[in-house]
Amino acid sequence: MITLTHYLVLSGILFSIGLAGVMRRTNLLMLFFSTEILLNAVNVGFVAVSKYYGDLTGQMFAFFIIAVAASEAAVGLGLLILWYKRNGSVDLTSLQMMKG
Amino acid sequence: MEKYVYIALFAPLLSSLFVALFATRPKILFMGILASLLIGASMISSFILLFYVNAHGALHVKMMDWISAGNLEIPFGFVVDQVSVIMMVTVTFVSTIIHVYSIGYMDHDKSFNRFFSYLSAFVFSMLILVMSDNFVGLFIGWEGVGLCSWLLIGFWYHKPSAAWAANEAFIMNRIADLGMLMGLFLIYWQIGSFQYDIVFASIKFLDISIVTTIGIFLFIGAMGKSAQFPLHTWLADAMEGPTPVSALIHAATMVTAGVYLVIRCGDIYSLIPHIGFAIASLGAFVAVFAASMALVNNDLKRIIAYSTLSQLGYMFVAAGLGAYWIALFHLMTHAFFKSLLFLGAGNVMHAMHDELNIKKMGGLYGSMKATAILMSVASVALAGIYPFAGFFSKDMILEVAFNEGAYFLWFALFIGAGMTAFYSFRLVMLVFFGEKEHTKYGIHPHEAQPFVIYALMPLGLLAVIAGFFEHAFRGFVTKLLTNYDIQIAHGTEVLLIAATLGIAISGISFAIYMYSRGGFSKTLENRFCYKLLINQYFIPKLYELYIMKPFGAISNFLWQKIDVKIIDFSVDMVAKILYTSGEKSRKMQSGNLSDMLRWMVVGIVILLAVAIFYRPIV
Amino acid sequence: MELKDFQNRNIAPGYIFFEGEKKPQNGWESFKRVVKRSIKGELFVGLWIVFREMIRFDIHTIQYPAEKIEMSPRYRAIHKLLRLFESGNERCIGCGLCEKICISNCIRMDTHVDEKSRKVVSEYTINFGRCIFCGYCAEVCPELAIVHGSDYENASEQRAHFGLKEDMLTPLDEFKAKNQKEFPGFGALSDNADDLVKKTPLAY
Amino acid sequence: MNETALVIETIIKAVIVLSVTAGMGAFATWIERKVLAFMQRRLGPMHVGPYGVLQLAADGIKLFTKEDIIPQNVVRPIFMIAPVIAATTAFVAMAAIPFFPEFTVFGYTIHPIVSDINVALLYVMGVASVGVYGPLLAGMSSSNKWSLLGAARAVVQMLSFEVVSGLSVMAPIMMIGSLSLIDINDYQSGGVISWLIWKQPLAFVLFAIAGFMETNRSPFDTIEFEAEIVSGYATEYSGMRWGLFFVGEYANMITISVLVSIIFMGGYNPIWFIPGAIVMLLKVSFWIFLFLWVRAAWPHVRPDQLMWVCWKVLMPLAVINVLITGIVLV
Amino acid sequence: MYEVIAFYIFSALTIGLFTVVVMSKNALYAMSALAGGMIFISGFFFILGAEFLGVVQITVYSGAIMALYAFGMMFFDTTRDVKENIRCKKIAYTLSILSSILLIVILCAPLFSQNIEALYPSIQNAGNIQMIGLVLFTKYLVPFELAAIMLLAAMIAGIVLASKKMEMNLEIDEEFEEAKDVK
Repeated sequence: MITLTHYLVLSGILFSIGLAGVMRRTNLLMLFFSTEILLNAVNVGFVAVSKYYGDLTGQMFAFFIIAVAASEAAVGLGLLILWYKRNGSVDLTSLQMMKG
Repeated sequence: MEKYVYIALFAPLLSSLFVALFATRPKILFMGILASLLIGASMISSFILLFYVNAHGALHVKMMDWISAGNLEIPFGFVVDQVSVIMMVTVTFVSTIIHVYSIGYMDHDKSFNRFFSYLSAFVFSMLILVMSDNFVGLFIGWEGVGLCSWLLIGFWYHKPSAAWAANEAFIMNRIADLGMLMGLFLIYWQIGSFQYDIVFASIKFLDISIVTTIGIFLFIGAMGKSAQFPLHTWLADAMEGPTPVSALIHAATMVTAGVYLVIRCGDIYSLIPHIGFAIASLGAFVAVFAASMALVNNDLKRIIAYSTLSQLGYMFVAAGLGAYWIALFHLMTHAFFKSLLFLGAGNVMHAMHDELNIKKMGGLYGSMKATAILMSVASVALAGIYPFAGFFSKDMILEVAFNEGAYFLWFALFIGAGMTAFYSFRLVMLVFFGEKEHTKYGIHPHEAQPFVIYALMPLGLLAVIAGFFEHAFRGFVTKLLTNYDIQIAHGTEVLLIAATLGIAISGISFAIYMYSRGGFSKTLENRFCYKLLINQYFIPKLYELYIMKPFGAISNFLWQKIDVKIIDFSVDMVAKILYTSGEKSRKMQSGNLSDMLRWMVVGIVILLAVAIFYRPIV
Repeated sequence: MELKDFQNRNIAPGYIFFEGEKKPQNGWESFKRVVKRSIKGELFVGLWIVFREMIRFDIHTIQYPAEKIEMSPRYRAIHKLLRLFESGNERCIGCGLCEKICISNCIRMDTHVDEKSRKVVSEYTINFGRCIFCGYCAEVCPELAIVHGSDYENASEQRAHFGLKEDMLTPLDEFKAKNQKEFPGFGALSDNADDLVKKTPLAY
Repeated sequence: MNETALVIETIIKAVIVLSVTAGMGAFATWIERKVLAFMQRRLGPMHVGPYGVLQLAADGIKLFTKEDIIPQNVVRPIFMIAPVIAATTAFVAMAAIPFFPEFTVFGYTIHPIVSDINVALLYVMGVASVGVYGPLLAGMSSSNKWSLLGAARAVVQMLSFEVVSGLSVMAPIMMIGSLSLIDINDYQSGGVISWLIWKQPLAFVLFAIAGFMETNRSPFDTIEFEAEIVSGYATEYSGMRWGLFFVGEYANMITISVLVSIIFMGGYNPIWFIPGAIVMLLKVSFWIFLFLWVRAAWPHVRPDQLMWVCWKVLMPLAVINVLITGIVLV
Repeated sequence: MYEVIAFYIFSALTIGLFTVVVMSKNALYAMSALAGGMIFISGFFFILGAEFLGVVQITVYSGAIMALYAFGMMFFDTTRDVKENIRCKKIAYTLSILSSILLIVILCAPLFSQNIEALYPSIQNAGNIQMIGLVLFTKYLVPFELAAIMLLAAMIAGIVLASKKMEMNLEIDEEFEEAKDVK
């Protein structure tokens, strides 16, 4: 029988994969991909909790996370396009203005 | 009637703030006139209040709630009762005259406007002090006058001596204020309120030792403000300020705040007569002690300052022995003739081009008759010759001392009265009569402007006639203060008065006699007692030697060893550690998002580890 | 001639100009245009037309390998070399005009003088990879020797097919069977050519 | 055991649906060629089999036996999988569509729907939106500019028209109150009068247009328009992989036809004496015919015109329709 | 049983696909793997009875967001290999593995007490959509509206950002860059 723990562990593993991607990738588009993985991992956890506690709040949260992800994609891509037009690259190494 | 209270209180503030706007500008005569007019308005209001209080009794005004925190509730309230209205009248009256006088005196000063701003601010603070219906307001006024005093003593701040004197006065007052604050805290701790009426109503139910402690602490505050014995040195040094300041602050008003405090807290001190007696003893000591220093001093203003000290001693004797109305009466009369004396001295100084040494004066009567007459009148009043004002008040204090059976105190005051008469006339003789020493220094004295003289006239008049208001005053004031009756047999009383008058007159005659003949011989100056007196009993030296120097040494040690080597070092160490760690960890801020994300994940890992391994101790 | 007339000099006098509808200037106008067109049902007219054609079932398809279209006589397909009706000899006299006029330069001929001292074509090829079937060769030929045929199915495995003299020349057996027809197409004699010929006496 | 039975039943249904629609899709290619030919006064395929019916078999044989060319610079796995995605999404969408009324065989009631989920309509549209990945991945993996352009157009087109289709279908959903296609069908069981097409004509038109759009059929076949971008995303494809795209397109057509029939045209409810299954078949046939008909009749639209119409005409209309429906309902 | 099978299959697939997303050098692989992963995640939602969310996941994530990213990839010319100079991979992997282990330890620990009560208990005899509708338009109405406004704002922002001076190349002047470097 699949229990909540199964789903949460899956969610944790997916989250770690996302973290690895976030740390490893230097292309900003790939970073966005990794971020989506993170969000999805969390969504799985939320929905599982929602199901196993018979409470819709988790689903609601997942719902809003999807909305946030959509906004993030729209704005983020717009910014990336601006940056690409300006710099001809979407690599992180071109984004080091905040160097301390 | 409330509006007169507000006019009396806020006209000086308005004057101060308005004039302060032009403080850095060159002299504007209008500012002086305006300030005088506003203070005059305040004085008129005070007089109206005086008549109102006389007719209807005390007036309580609550302007607004000021502090309301927890149990602490302090309103911005004012009380105009018999005591405070007397103080108000005295303060505003003297202030008005001094404002007018200052227009003439500060004529050539480049900081003319600033002076009036300070002076008005002082009046405002003083009024707050006397009008407040609670100890906190009193303390604010207390500190306000301290601040204004500091500003005014150091008015010519470019002079190092003035700056030094200002700081000295300020610091001494702070020491005393600590005592005052302790007293206030004790009151609040024990009673839970700062309102006078509540405090005085419930003070009776306190343990007598607590009341004693409160009394001592409050008196320490009064000692500082009124320059009583151990803390007296600042007053003489405060003469560095402009003469109107000396007249107003250091003779007529601020220094009497201590006396006012003791009078105000009469309900407290009447519970602890032994403390009152100690106060009286200290007052008597100071009366003689200061008078003795005045005997030999050659500085015009310092003589008067010591005289002030001495007279404050008298007031404390009266207040300490419970004769509050007498103390207040002496306070008032003293304000008149002492400010007159100071202002006359100011005229002399002007005439002598700021020369203060009385040995270098003499024979000024010829060139400044009006001043000479006024100062002579004031001196006579100070010496306590009938029918001048000083006679009535001072003589009564002597009688009080006698009445209380404190013959020793009486004797000391008696001696003091003789000394007072002597040094007053020594001053008058040396300045106005005798050889014209000043011609040696090429000074051509001239009389002050007429309006200055006219401004002094009321003071002179009051110095003469104020004593005749004794009964009216007594009737007025004792509605609030405990009455004090002198129960000495009439014969004894006459005898005492005769003795006092006698010693005063003999002091005067001795002075006139000696100085009309050219003074004492120089050999006297090598005597030990002369040296002791001219050096003010070496007290400043002692202070310097036993307090300032060790304190300086300790401070130096703390600065050099502890502050620099330990505190500064540790602070610097923190900075250095932060700086080097910042320098090292600057690499973390590579601007690379990848690195930042890695650090973020490191944080996540740490937090997760904490979540696993940390067990809160329940 | 005014300037306007000059500018429209290629336009006949009765020409009707069609301005078209005004272009929409902003979004709202284009929106209105879309709505208007939709309501007008222009689109449904198109639908109706194709549907009408479908139900009318008027099929115009020729099922080609089975059915073939009759080529018009003037159809210009693979060339033919004709023979003289009288003798059966080749009509070509080897003048070389066709070779000269060919604009795609695809005709090659070789001639020699035979024992009868007559010029005879020994080789004649047309490169059909290059020929554009313009018909100049047929037009220029003075003897009507080279003409266009109607043979359009010229798919082959070899490039050289159809282009040799042997392929184009009417075979003798065909000729004998009287299958050679006079070419009615481009450059051919008109039907009433005989009438147009001015008779001149040949006796001299 | 019940669960297992359900799984087995579902698998059988899925296989049937897959094979039937695939067959129908193939048949539809023949129909299309015939219909287009007739409309253009042609005969269409005639030679293979009677009236060329076996042409589709011939095509199938050709496609299966043709060489599967994979160009050198393509991203191989993606290139290979893209047609599969295109076809799969087309078929997967059918999982939630009821084709016929339920019927009884050997006392066993059969629902001719693979899986009756209560979000059927949303599901279908979601899967249809995933359908963009076929062209998208094909185009992006092909390393060909025409393909890339085709992919870009596919993305733009699909994303835009999903909005229109979603908004237009919103109004009927609001009226019915359910996303299940069976409920939608049952809502219109009262004869022709109860068809939603009469209540929601605007939504019907918009949804039909969006349907044309999502199937990439003419006049909205911008993503594989020969005159502009050769063959769009499918330029580099040959053989059965290309055939899969083709099958997917026809399966999509069928899906959309069924959807429109169910949502707006009364579904499989019987009319008069005609049983529901026949009615449904007729409707679907009509819709597929309409697809062909329109292709024969109407000209092609430029991509920018397409976007313009989508965002500035259709979407506002859809929103207004939803608003009006909401106001009327409330 | 089928739930178990489905769960494990989907888990394996999502983990595998997401790993491909993270590891692959080829952007196209990453993109398609991510899209696939999203769809399988929606599979989890279907298993968990959240059909609406599953469909939303497919429609929004796979249909819209990933398509947007694909568009971005076309724009950035990264349909092929991504050129990345990846530094210190080991740190990244160590950290992520560590965090995953910690997460799993936390999640497997018996932290979930039984006395958690549902705030919005599922209503009997109501489908997932009805329930979501009820909750969404009562308790979560304000967040819902806010999300709508956020989406609108994001849409406008995206359009404005991406379409601004589309015809212009925004690359910074070389001279300006040099001047900045000198500074």
